[in-house]
Amino acid sequence: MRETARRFFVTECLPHRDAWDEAGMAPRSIWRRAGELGLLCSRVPEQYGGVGGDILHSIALIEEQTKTGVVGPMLSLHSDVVAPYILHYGSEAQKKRILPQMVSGEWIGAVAMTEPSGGSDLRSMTTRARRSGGDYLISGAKTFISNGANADIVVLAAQTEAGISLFLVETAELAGFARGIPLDKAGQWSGDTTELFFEDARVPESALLGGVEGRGFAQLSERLAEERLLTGVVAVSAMEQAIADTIAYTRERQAFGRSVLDFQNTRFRLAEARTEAIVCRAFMERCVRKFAAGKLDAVEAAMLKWWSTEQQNKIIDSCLQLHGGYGYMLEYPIARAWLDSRIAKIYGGANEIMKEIIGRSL
Amino acid sequence: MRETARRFFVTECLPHRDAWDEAGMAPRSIWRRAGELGLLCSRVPEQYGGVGGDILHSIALIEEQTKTGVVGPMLSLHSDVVAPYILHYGSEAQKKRILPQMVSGEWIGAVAMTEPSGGSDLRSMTTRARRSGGDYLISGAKTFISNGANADIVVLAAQTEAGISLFLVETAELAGFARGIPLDKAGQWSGDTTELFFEDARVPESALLGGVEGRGFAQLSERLAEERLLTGVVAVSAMEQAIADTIAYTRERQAFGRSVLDFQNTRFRLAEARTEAIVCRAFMERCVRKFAAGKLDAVEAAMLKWWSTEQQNKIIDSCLQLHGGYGYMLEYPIARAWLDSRIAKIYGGANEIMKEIIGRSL
Amino acid sequence: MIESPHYTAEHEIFRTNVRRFIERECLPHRKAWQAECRPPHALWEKAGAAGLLCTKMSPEYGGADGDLYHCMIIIEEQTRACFNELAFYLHSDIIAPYIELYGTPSQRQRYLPKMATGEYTAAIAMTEPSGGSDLQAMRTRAVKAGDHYLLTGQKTFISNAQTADFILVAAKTDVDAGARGVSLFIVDVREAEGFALGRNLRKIGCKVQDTSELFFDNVHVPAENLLGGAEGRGFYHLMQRLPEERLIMAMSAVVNMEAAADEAVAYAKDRRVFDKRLIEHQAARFELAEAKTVTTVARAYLERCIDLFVENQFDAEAGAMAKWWTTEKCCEVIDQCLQLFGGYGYMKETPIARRWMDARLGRIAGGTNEIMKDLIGRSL
Amino acid sequence: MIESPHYTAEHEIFRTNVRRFIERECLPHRKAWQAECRPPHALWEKAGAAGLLCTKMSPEYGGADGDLYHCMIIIEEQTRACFNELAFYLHSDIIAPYIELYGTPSQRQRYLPKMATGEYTAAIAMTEPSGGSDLQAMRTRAVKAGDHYLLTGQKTFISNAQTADFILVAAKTDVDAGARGVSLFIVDVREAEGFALGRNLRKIGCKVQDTSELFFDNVHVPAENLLGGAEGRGFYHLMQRLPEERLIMAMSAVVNMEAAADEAVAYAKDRRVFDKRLIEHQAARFELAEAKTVTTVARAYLERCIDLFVENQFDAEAGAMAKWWTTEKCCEVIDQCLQLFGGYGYMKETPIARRWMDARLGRIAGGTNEIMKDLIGRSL
Repeated sequence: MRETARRFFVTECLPHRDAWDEAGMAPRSIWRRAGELGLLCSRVPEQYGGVGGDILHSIALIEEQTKTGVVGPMLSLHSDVVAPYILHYGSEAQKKRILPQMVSGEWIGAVAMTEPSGGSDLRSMTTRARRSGGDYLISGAKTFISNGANADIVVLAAQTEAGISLFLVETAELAGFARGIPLDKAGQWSGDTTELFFEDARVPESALLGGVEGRGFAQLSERLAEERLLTGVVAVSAMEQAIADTIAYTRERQAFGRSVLDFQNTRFRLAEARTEAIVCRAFMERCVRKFAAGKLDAVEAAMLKWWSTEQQNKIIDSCLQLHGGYGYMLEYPIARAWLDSRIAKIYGGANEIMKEIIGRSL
Repeated sequence: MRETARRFFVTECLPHRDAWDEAGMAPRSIWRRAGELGLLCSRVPEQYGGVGGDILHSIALIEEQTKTGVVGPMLSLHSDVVAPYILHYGSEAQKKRILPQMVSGEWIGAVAMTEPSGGSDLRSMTTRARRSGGDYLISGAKTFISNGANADIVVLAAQTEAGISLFLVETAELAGFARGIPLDKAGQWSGDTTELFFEDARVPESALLGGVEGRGFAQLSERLAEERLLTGVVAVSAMEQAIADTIAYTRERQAFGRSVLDFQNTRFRLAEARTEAIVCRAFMERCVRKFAAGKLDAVEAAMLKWWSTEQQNKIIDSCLQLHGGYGYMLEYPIARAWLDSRIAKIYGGANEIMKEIIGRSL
Repeated sequence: MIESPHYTAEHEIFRTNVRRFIERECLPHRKAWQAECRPPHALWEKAGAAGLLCTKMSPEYGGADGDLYHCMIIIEEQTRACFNELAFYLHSDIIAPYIELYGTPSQRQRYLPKMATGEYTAAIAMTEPSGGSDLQAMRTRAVKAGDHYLLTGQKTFISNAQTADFILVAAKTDVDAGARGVSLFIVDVREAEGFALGRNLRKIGCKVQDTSELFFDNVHVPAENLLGGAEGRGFYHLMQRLPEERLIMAMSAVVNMEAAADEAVAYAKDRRVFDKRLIEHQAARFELAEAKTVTTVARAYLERCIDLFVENQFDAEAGAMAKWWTTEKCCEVIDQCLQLFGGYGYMKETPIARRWMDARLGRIAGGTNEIMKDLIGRSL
Repeated sequence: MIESPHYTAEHEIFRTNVRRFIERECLPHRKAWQAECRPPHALWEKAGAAGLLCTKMSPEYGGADGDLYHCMIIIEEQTRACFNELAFYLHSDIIAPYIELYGTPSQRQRYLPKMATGEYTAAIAMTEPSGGSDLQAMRTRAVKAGDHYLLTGQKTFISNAQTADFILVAAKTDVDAGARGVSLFIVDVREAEGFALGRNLRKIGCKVQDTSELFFDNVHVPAENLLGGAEGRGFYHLMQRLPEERLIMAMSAVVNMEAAADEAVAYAKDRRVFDKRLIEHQAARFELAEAKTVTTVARAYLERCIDLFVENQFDAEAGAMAKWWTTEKCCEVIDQCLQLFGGYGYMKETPIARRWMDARLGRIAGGTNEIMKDLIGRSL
C-alpha cells in the first residue's frame, strides 16, 4: 500500500503539480485513479467497498503524500475526516449509498464548519437548518472549505432547534446551493478551498447525521481528536522531509571553499532540527498508539496538533534559511513546504484554541 | 562623578561583596560613605543638600554599579525611587527634614507596596490607614521590601477612606512596626529584602504624602515610569558587561586546539547578543531622552521594562552557556549576573503586567 | 504615517506625490504585473516623470539632491499600500550611487540623467550560482582584449534584469589577486552579443519584482565601461556601499513590521470571537503588546542607525547588525500578526499574507543573515 | 508519581523505601549539608544499608540486580522532594558500572561490594581546567614505573570528590596515541601521596553536591589499579558509557520539568490576582498549557529513548539528542513556571527557585549542549 501510494504520488501526481497549482485544484480524474488503486478511504470496511484497514494505512498514505510535497488531491481529508463521520454516525442506508462512491473516488467529500464571521468559534454559528415538512431548509455561508469546489458530499454543521447538528448534504442538483470561486491562498495551491453558500437548500430529514438533533458539537469533538492526530502526522512527515532535503542540499552546496554542511552553524541548526523531529515523532507515535487503543483524549490531541505544527513551521523556516537564495525560489521543495505549512498552525482549530483546550483541562 | 562612582564600587564595595552577601545586606557605614562622596540622591536640589544633577547622573551611577556586579547597597532605589516621591509630593517641611539625611546616607529609604497576597495587584491591597484623632493608625503587612531591613524612611501604600494613599513613615521608635528577617533569595544576596509588619502603627497626619487622601495610585503610576526606565538602564548595563566578560573569556579559553571564540557557534551567539544589546541601548536612550523632556509615557516605559529585562536574561543565559562549566561557578561574574538578573523580569511590575499595560493601550 | 523630526514640508509634499503615484500607477496593475512576474519598462519612465527616481542624486545629473528620507518615504508609502514587492530603491539608491560615486565623468553623464528620468533601468549582478555571497569565489571573468573586455560567466538572483537597459556586473579582472582582482562593468545588455537573459525565477513572494539568471559568453564590453576606469576597485566599491544598502533594507523591514502590527491591532479590535473582541482575549492582547514593543524598539534602533549614518559612522558591522536584526524581527512580528488573522491570514488578498511572503526574502537577500552574523562575529 | 507499565510491585516497594529515606535521612539535614557544601560520608553508608545504592549491580557483588527503572525511581523521588542537588546516580549508575563492566575480577571484588554498602564512595575525574570536554587534549599523564604508575596532572569540576574513597581518573598512558592513549585508573585517594584535594567550588545551585579541583603530583598508583588491566582502553570505555549516562541526565531533566509544571499549575489554581485565580487569566493559562505540552512531549520522547536503550539501540547520537533537548526544555519550562510565582519564585525556600538554580547545570554537565549538537551535526 505504501509502495503503491508512493508510486501514485511520484508518477501520477508530481508531474502535474504545476498545472494543478495553476488550476487551483486537482482534477476529478485523479480521485478516481486513487480509488482504482485502493488509496481512498482505506479504513472503510469491506462491506462498504473498502479494504478495512487501520490507522496505519492512513498514516502511510499521508506520509507518502507529504514526502512528495503534493497537496492536492486532498485525499486524507476525504478518507480520514469525511468518511469517518459517515462510518461513525451515518445510518446503514447512508453508509451503503455513500461510502462505496467515496472509496471509488466517484464522490469527493468535504466538511463545512467554519463561517466567515466565526473562525473556530462554533457557538457563534449562523448557518441554520429549519424543519419544513419532512425536510430541512438550510441557509447560511461557510468558508475555507477544503475540497469545496468539487465536493459531492458535504458534512455540514448548522444550528437546529436543539443546537448544532451535522447534515450529510449531497450537492448534486441541490437547489439553493452555490460554491464560491477557489480562494487564492498563500500556499496549498492545488488544494481547492472555497466558500459554500446555502439559501433555503432543501435536504431530506434523513440527512441529519445520527438522526437526532443537537449532537453536532459532540460529534465534531469526537472526530476532531482524529483529525488533529493526522495533522500531527503530516507535520512530522513534512519536517522530516525538509530536514532530509536540507542535509542533501547543504552537503552538495559549496561556500567559501567548503560544503555548507561543514559550517558549525549549519550543523547546529540541523542537529537541533533533527532532534526536534525525532522528539516530535516519538510523541506523535505515542498518540497513534493511544488512538489505536481508543485512549487518545482531546487534550493530548490538542497538544500534538499545536506542538507538531509549531515545530514543523520552525524547522522548515530554519531549513529554508540554510538554502540561502535558493530557499526563496519555488522550484525548490523547501520554498513550497514553507508556504504550504503555514496554514497548519491555523487549520483544524488554531493553535491558540489548542492551548485553550489544554489550559482549561489543567 | 562617574569616576568617583567607579572607584567607590571597585575599591570600597567589591572587596566586601562576599561578606555582604553572607550578611544578606550592606552595612549602614557604606551608605554614609556613599553620601560623603556625593553618590546619593544626586538629583536632589542644592537647597535640600543635594547637587541638583539630572537623570544622567543617576544613569552613570547605575551603570558603574551594575558593571562591578555589586548589588547591595541598593543606592538607586534610595536615590531614584524613594527620594523622588518626597521631592515630588512631599511638603516643604518633609523635604527639609528628610532629604538632607538621605543625601548624607544617615537615613536609608524604601518603598512598601507589595503585599503577601496581592503581588502586583494594587487594588487588592489590605494594609489600611485609618484616622485616629490627628493621626493615622496603620495596620497590615508588606513583603519583598528592598532596603527593608535598614530603612529609616518608608514610602508606604495603604488603603484610606478615599482610596489608596501614600505615607512617609519614619521607622525610628515607631511602635507597632516590625521587620521580618531578610528573605533568602536566589540572587541579589547583598540586597536586603524583608517583610514589614504594621500593627496600629501611629503616624502623624502630616505623613500623608501630598496632603490629600486617595492620590496614591496616581502618584505610584507617575513614579513607576521612572523606576521602569532605570530598570532598563540596569538591564542594558548588565547585558553589556556580560557580553564583554564573555568575549574576554572565550577569547582566552582554548578548546579543541583553538580559542572558543573561534568557533562559529560562539561567534554567532555573541554577534546576536551584541546586536541585541545595541538595539536595546538605542531604545533605552530614546526613552531617557523622552523622560528628560517630560514625555516618557507609561506605555513606553512598560515596553522598555519588559523588553530590556527579557533580553538581559536571555543574553546572560546565553553568555553563561559559553563559559561552559565555569559559568556555573560563583567565582565567575557571569554566574552571579545570571542569578541576580532573574528577578528583573518580576520586580517593578512583572513583565506580564507590562504587557497588560501595553495591550490595554492599543 | 511616521512621526519624525526629520521630515520637512517638502518631504511631505513628496510623500503625497509618491502616494498618488502608487495608488494610480501601480496598484491598479498589480495583478497583471504579478502574472507577468515583472513590471513594464514604462513604469520606470512614469516614476521618473513623477520625480520618484534618483531622489538623492545631484541635480547636475537630473537628481533631486534629496536625502535618505526621500528613500524612506517611498518605502513607507509602498509599505502602507502593501506594495513592497517592487524595490524602487534598488534603481535609485543602490545602483545609481555606484555610478555617481565611482564612475568616470563620462559614465556619469551617459547613465545618470537617463536613470533619473527612467529612460534607463538598471540591475546589479554580483551573486553567482555556485558562490552565493562569497565574492572571493567569483568565477565570472573579464579578460582585456585591446580596447574592450570579454566577459564570461554566470550570475543569478538578479533583480530588475528583465527590464534593465544596463547591468552593473562584477567580474574578476585578475584571478590571482583575490578581492583586489574584482572590477565592476557597466554592460549595455540591449546591444550586448553573447549575453542571454535566463529564466525569470519563480519566487515565494515579491512577484512583481523579476529575479533572473544571466549568462555572459564572451560579451564584448568597451573598456570605457569599466566603472571608474581602473581595474581591481570593485570589491572595495561594493564593501563601501554595503552599509547604506543594508540600512535601506532595515528601513524597509522596520516600516513593514510596523504596518503589520497596525493592521493586526485594527483587525483584533474589529473581529469578534467567543463573544468578545479578539483584542479582549488576553493571549491575543499580549501577542499584540509584544509586537508593538518590538516595532517600537526597532524604530528607536533604526533612528539611531540613521543618525549614525548621517554622521558617517555607520560602518560594516553596524550595517550587518541593522540588516539581520530588523529582517529577523520583521518576519517574527509578521508571522505573529498573521496568526491573529486566522484563516484570512493565509489568503493572498489579505495584506498580511503578502507581507509574510514578501518579507521572508529580507533574511536572505543582501547577504544572508548568517553572513551578517559571521561578519559581526569576526569583529568581536 | 509516574504512570508507567514498567513499574512492578517490587519497584513500588522500592519507591516507598526511597521516599522514606529521603524524607528521614536527607531533608532534615539539607540546610546543614548546604552550608558544608557536601554530604557526610555517613549518608552513603545509610543509603547503602537502605538498599539505595548500586541497584543495577549484580548480586554477586552486593547489588540488587535491578534495572534502569530503579535509577528512575530514585530520581523521581528526589525530584518530588526537590532534592535533586545530590546525584545519587553518579555513584551507583555511572561510576560502579565502569568497574563492573571493565574491571578485572579482583578490581570488582575489591571495590564493588563496598560501593554497594556505601563503605566506599567514589568520584570520576575526566575534565581538566584547560581542556573542558576535549578528552583528546588531556594533559594528565600516567607514566609506568615498574609495578606502578606515576600520575601527574590536574582535574576540575569533580563531583563527590570531597567524600570519595577512590576516584576513577582518566590519564594519558601514551601521549602520542591520541584517544587510544587514554587509560582509566582507580586511585585510592585516602592513601595516595602527592594527591591534593583542591577547593570545593561554589556553584549556582546543587549546593549539597561538592564539586572540586584535584591535583596529582607523581601519585603512586599500583599497576593493578589500571582499570581492566590493559592500557589505552579508557577513551573507548568512556564513549561506551556516555549514552547511558546521558539518558540518566535526560530522565532527571524530564522528571524535574514535570514537577515544576505540576507545582506551577497547583500554584496558579490557588493564587488569586486581580479578582481571579491566576489560572483564569488567559496568558497564564497559555503558559501552563505550553509547559504541560512540553512535559508531555518530553515524557513520550523519554519513553522512546528508554525503549531503545533496553533494545540496545540507544547510540551516541541518541544520547546526545536526549541530553541536550531535555535539559534545554527543562530549563525553559522551569523558567516559564518560575515567572508565574512572581516574587515568591525568587525565594530559595520555594522549590521552583531551587529547581531553577539546580537545573541550569544540566545544560553544561556531561558535555555541554554545544558539544552534543556538534556530535549530532557531525553524524548527519
